[in-house]
Amino acid sequence: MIRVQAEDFDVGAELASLSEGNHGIGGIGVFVGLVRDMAGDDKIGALTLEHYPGMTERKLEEIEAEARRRWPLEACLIVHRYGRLEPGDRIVFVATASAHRDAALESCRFLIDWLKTEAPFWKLEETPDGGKWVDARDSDNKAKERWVK
Amino acid sequence: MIRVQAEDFDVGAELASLSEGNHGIGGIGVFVGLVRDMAGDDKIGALTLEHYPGMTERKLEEIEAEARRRWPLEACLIVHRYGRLEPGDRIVFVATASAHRDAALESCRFLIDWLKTEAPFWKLEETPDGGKWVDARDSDNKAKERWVK
Amino acid sequence: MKLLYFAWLRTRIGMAEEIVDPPSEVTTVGTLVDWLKTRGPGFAEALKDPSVVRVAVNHDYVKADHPVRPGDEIALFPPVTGG
Amino acid sequence: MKLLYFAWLRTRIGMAEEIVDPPSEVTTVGTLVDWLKTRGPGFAEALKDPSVVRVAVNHDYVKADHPVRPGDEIALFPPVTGG
Repeated sequence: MIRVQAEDFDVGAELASLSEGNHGIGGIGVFVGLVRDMAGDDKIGALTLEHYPGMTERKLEEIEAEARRRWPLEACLIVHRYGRLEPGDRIVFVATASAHRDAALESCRFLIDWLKTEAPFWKLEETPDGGKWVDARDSDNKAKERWVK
Repeated sequence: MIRVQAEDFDVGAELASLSEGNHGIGGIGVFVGLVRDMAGDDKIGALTLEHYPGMTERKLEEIEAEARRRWPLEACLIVHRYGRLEPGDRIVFVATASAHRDAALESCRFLIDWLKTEAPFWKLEETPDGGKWVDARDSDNKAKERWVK
Repeated sequence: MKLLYFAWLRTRIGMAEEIVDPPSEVTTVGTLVDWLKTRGPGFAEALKDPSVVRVAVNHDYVKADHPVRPGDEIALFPPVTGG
Repeated sequence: MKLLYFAWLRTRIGMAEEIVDPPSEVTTVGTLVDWLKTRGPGFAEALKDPSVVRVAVNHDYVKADHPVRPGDEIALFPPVTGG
């Protein structure tokens, strides 16, 4: 399942509902992304996440479907926020549940790596000099390349 | 930090306290292990986790220290339960927080792989034929070998 | 066709979306971008480096040779930075 | 020295822990295990396959040539299966 929302989410509640009643789950891999107060050498006050409604949901659904093709997942949830976020705020949540930990941990990493280069979100940082659009990181493209078959 | 306890834990609360006030954290990698109702082909009703008090804490502390040597972690928590657990119950929780997602996700995986072969816990499954000690899995040793330098 | 601009392409172009009716030689993403660059300094500046412009037609990433048709929703944006 | 047994070693031996005062030829983990095997059929059965017996002295994993001394806490157990 995927969700794109401005609101915060409750990690404990999301995980509980993900695994509830499914006793075939042996492991859940999770990644939670937070807003840092340092981006490079500039202290940031906050950031605004812009996204492309419609395409964002579509890409996230495709990413989830690809993970489910590659690993035997019992459950999968991606939540990504948009709008203005402050340091310490949650940005993204990826959780994958499987019978075994390998599938859970690998698919979790796959999803966050893929999402970073495919899902149409853009970060605008508030810096002392005004707003600054974050540049795409080459390391993110390299991380995705690991998964390209 | 490490904890060995009979009681359940609250994943959301643990994660919140892990990252609270630390705005240098950009990503948290988490693994939650649950009791499955299938072990091989035998349906299990519950299991009892035995451990070696004293040595368990020591090994977990060593494992955490090793992860902190290998990755720049902002925070790290391992919680492992013992005693009788039923299908769906949480067994283990590993969370690692770092500025960047690579360090968080890799160290999380390292910790659970290492813990599986080093921390003195043993699972006794309740099966229709009575109690059955779980055999160590060769795949766990292979998973650990990936990390041996 | 409907055009959408995001992130710094939006701020440089000064507009989030518009409906356009390009000339008949605009048949692909590449010829669309070439035409857009003639529409003013904001467009020329925003689109000058094709290596940092991604294009999606009807929510799918496409390349320069992908056809564009009336009725398409075409989005132009920089490489993504979410997650 | 104090001996601890866990998991199926404990159930086969029929005891979780004991204090022992082994003969003087017991100077290493290996000679300790050899001596333990002479102490009854439960011990012999539990310790017959050294490939599935792990030994910790004072909370550290050790091999067969590791010395054992009075006052040590020595634990014998199967490969671990937690997590």
